[in-house]
Amino acid sequence: MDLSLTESQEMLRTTARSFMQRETPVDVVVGLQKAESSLERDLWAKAARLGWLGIVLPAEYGGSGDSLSDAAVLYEELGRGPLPGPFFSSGVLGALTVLEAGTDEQRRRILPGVATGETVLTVAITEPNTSWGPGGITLAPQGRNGSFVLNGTKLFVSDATSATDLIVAVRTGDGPTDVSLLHVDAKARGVSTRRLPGFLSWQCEVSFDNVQVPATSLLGEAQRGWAALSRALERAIPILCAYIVGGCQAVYEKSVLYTQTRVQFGVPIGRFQRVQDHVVRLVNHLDSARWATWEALWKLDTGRPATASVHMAKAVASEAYLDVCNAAHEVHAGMGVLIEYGLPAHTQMSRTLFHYLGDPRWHKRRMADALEW
Amino acid sequence: MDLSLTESQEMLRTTARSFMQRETPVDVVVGLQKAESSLERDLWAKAARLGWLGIVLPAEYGGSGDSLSDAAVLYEELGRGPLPGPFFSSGVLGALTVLEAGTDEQRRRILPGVATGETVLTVAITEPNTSWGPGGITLAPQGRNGSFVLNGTKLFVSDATSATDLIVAVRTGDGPTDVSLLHVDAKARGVSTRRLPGFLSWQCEVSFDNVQVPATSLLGEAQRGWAALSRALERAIPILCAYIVGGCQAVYEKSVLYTQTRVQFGVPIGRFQRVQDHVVRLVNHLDSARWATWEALWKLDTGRPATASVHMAKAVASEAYLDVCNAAHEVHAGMGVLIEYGLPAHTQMSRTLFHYLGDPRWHKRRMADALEW
Amino acid sequence: MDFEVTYTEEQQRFRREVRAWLEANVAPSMLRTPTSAEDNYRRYLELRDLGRKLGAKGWLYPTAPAKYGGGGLDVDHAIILEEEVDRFDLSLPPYYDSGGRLGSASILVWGTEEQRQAFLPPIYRGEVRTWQLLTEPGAGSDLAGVRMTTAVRDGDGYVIRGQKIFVGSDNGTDRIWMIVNTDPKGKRHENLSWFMIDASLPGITMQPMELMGTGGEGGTDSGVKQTVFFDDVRVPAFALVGGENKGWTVATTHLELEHGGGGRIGRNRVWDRLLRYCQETKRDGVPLSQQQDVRDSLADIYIKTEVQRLFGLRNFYLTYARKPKSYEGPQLSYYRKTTGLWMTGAILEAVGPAALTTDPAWGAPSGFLETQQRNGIVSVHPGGTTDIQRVQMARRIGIGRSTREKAGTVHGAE
Amino acid sequence: MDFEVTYTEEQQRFRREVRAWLEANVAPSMLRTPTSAEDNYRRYLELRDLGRKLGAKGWLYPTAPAKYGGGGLDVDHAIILEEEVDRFDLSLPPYYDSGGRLGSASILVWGTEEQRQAFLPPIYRGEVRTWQLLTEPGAGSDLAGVRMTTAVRDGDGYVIRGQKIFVGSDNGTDRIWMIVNTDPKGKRHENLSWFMIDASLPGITMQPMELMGTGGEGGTDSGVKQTVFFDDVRVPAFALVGGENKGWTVATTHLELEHGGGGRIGRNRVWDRLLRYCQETKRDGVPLSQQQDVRDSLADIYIKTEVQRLFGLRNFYLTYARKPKSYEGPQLSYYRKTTGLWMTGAILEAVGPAALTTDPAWGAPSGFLETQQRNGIVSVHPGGTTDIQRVQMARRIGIGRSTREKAGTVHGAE
Repeated sequence: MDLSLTESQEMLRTTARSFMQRETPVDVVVGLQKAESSLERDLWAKAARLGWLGIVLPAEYGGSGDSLSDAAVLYEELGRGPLPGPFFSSGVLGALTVLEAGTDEQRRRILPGVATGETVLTVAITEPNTSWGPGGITLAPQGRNGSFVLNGTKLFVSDATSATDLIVAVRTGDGPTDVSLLHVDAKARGVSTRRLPGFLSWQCEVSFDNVQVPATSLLGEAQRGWAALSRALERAIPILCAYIVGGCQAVYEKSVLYTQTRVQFGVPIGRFQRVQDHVVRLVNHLDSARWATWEALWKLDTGRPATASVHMAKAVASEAYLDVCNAAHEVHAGMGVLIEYGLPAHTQMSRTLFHYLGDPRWHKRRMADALEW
Repeated sequence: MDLSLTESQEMLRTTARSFMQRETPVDVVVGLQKAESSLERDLWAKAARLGWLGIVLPAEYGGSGDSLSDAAVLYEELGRGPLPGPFFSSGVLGALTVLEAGTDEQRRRILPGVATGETVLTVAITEPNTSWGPGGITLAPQGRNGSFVLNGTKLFVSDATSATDLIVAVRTGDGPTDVSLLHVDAKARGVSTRRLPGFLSWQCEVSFDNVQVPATSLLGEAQRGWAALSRALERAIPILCAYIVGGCQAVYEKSVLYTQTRVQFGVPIGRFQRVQDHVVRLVNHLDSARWATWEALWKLDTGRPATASVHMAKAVASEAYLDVCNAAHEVHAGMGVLIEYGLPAHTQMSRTLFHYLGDPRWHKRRMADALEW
Repeated sequence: MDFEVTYTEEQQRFRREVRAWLEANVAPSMLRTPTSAEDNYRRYLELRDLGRKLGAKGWLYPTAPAKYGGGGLDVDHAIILEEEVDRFDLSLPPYYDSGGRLGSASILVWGTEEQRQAFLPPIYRGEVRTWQLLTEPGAGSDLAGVRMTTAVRDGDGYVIRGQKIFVGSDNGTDRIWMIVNTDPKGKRHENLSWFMIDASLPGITMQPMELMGTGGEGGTDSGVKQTVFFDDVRVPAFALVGGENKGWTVATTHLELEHGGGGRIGRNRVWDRLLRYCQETKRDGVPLSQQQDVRDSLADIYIKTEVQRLFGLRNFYLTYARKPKSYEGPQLSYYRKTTGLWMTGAILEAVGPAALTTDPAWGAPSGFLETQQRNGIVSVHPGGTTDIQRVQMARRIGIGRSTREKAGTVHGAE
Repeated sequence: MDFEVTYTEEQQRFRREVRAWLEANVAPSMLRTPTSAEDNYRRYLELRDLGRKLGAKGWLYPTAPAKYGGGGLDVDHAIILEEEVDRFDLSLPPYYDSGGRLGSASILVWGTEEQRQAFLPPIYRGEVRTWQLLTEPGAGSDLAGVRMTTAVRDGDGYVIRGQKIFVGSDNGTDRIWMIVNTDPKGKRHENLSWFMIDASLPGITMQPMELMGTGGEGGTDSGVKQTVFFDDVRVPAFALVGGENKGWTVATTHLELEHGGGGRIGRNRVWDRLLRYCQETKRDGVPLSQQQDVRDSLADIYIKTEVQRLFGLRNFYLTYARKPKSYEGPQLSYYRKTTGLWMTGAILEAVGPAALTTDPAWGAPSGFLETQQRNGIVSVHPGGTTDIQRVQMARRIGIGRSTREKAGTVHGAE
């Protein structure tokens, strides 16, 4: 048994943390919030040079062949920002989806560009019904001259406004999981993307208006898309959870510091049991998310059955981040709602990720199924 | 608008409270806990003389013809004990069920005895499936020579071990609400009752082994039993809620007194915000239950549609009492679990009444139905 | 008990009169979501105009004494007015007027007769809008710790300097109702004073703060509060209300009202719109309101809003029947704040990410759910955090301190 | 990271040895629910006998130093032992031995060599059972406030008088591990001392307290704790551990362990039985576990027990890898206690009133759910209330006090 990071993971953490401190202090993160695209060119290029964009990819596809746990160490640091940008959408979920679904030719064609950052992927799954199950996928392409024609909408697609390539889950049969994955050029005629406005982070609408997609854009085989996507999700979700854990950790540190330095009634507010209790609630969530996430990662990296653990991790992490931010707002009162202070960026991200890739109820029910109760 | 009690209600409250203080101090309530029957003869006789057993009955059936709100004032005081005994089972739910379901002849035959205390009713509804809906009633009598023959079990029947007469809900048809009510002598051959052991208060098993019930024992008409029972429940439940409110109030007062007098770390423990917060949680539950209950009573007494309010009151009160006791245990720590201190009697009652006549989930769903969402 | 006001025929006539007047004077466009900063300002001016018309009829502050320009109406008529205004999704006043509501109540209790005559009529008639200025960078929950903003006696007036934050909303104010320190070396609770001053005095400048939301009163979700700077602002001595260094006493009235002591009748607007949204929005062909998970969430949300309504009704009754109160004011405030925060999660779970977007196609109408998601968090703090409400509750319950604390006086001279 | 112990072939052999031994030595009847007080006592004697047999093999306190009679086993072997014992629904020791567990750990850190040699072997070998005596009528959460029970130096020993409550379980004890006041006029935290004494000394009497439940450690749900009276009990000076008036220092070790600092591996027994019960119990023909509402409750319960397991595992790792700890001990304790209390409601809602009865026909097997309903409440208090756990967490996080508090030492001489 060993619950500490490896030496190389500690190094990665140190590198990532100092990069973040240098390149993305709070004012940078806050400044990015209003941009239509979450991708900041300069940051993206630097991240590519550090090998972060191909961290989950094997060396043969231009990646660094690191374990999921290694990637999680990085994403925990990114989550501290919370650093926006399609890091996860492209470098993790997109990359793993192509890896799981694509033919070897497709992998070799698409993935090296993902690692270099030239290609920016996002995976478009949900539709206006907002369901994360295969039943929620109703966008059905019509066949025409051996190619597909897409008409319809994908909703709450992460980072679509910065993507160069979309992986679109489409319905190609009547069976419950008759889903295929299409690789669509984001600049193809008829594709439009826009960031949805409001209290959420780069969740986008993607519209398809008579979009012609060549037959060769079918990733792997038809009808096998859902199985491939499920495998990719199972590996990607714990990395998203690590991002959330990083967010919780940053909010925790902010909150502890505030209780130690903010003076009211003549003493630091941390002296008040009520304020302490907000922090206690916060740290309990943080640690719940952390250890559920790391156990899932460990199971995946060691080839153990991990499905139930992954579902549990996402349920726990989603609930944790939401309430961690609530607790932090109670600690900070008015100060916490100042945009420039940086807490609202986490709050907004926590709401976004509550639902993204499945909300707690969804994952709890899938967990129960996986445990075969 | 007037949210205060009437003068006569204030008088009833004073009478009831001083009766309780004199006749049923904590050691008496605690002493009664282990008895197989919840009925204490001497108390019962005194309550009958005070007119408490017929408080919801019209004068023509030997009652005092008081409003439901009046009865609620009384039951709030009884709940402070919490005073055990079939007061509610017989004097409220039993009485109202006979009133709603019975023919006038049956009412005249049964109800005066209820008011004098000679007859002790209980209504047997739930079965091993523990459902409070009509679908849960599966005990089906066989007809033989114009009478009914009962074989089976009713479960979690309140105060059955002290009842002289049982009102038994039985299935007499295949329609969802094809339920009839039988008036069964608790001493009839083949009827046996026993108090279920454990962390609950006088919830009993009632077994029927070839019990012969004459046809005249059918209350009112066949198949109309569920409708009558529903009307009785709608009027009885808020009085049970008032009993719960009284329990919450007593636990609140105990807790406030304890925080004021218990000294730890050199100060009364009420100085600690964490302890205060248990009390705050407690009083919020108490007041939620109180006002939800009283609004439902007001609607019933003034002839307004009250179904949704009644369901809400029971849901709120059930949750309140449970968590009020939890909060009180946190305030009292070790002292609170001493049987002789009296808090455990409330805790046990709160668990019992959580489910009795429908748990919060059940009532919330019926409330939503009643509101026609 | 009686949970409803029983209206006389005369009162029902009054209701019809009010309704007809509102129908004639409230343009639906007043309730629009502004499309730009200019439009926001235009809308504000329309609402101020409506306020003046209401004020002229005594309906802006209906229960305020008629002799100072208020409506002088009894509580039953006031309820009718509130109910009718509520039908239009408006409150009284129909714009952010925190200093008007709370300042006027305080002046009624603690002001001199001259001050009442001078300060109250413009407020009650809707001629002026007033913001309250309490919080400072170093004094939030600890209002008694106000120290940064001071007023120093100078001849026939005072000179104010310092800084207040989290003030007002947008589009400026006419008057300022503020608490300052008048004795920096004085004892806690014996060194504060209240002033009612003109917002246009030289030396006052404002700078907007960008916030996650405002959590403000009815309708003003501008997302903006102000930082207000005072650079040697001269004010007349007459502006001092309640006496020098007597500010904490005045604050007890102010805070009791702000903490929910006054009670409230009327429905929860978010609830009504949420239910309608869930009934009208179908997913996979089924209305949200017919899906069991959503239904269960709705039931929980409904119950909390009902309990909040009942607490508000109780406080309203206790206030106007002049019954003694103890913890009920801060209890309502605590319940409202914690329920609002809890509802953010419950709604997000029930409705999904559509609750987060203001998008006309995919969000809820006028983005009202998105507003709730923000304001449910932000509202936890203004007017005393949930922690402070619990401090108050505990003191009034009689635990935590050797003596039980009383609720502040909310009834003034009439 | 690695969340599992990787066992060597030698260790797997050890596991087989342990399992075979337990199968030969643990009679199923030891796990019976006693049918009477006599039967309860007989069962206790059987468990004590099992304890002695385990002790003789060094398996009762497996990681305790061999030179004092412990097992001297490394942590991997200890885990194997715990896991195997757990398979039999037993713990180590298989009876209530709080003073043995916590007293021996404290003596290992703070006792003299002579005291270790004298006190530890009988504990580790299972020859004696020891109860801890901490709480007094006036000192519960405030352990440093112990004042009623005093020890006064008298010649070559001490004379103890006073009273302790909430002690032990049923069937008596051999030894007593207790904290007393040795300087009634001394400063707080500088006036306490610990004693390890014989329970049979003249002047010690016990009287059972009737409780709602005991919330005790594995298996002893007797519903009884004792009040223990000390009437001028003479004890030798040798019984004083850690030095006169140094008791608070010793307590930091004791409390760190009691507050969860040691960690724990192993599954949650209530969970396993609850799931099995829900799978095997049908209502209206459908297993409870197949009903969506119950399934949702089960998922919530499962997740909390999993998080608790992970916290326990983490603390276990930190302890045995000798990594620094801060708030993790009291966090585990707080989480376990609040989860247990929360579970009472979740189970009651999921299972209904069947959770409340011990009835063989209508309740859960052996009334284990009824026991949880009681003990989930009662367990919130012993070993520090949830409030006290939060005090500890806050101090160790470094808020609330000017200096961050450290976790107590839990490693002794080896």
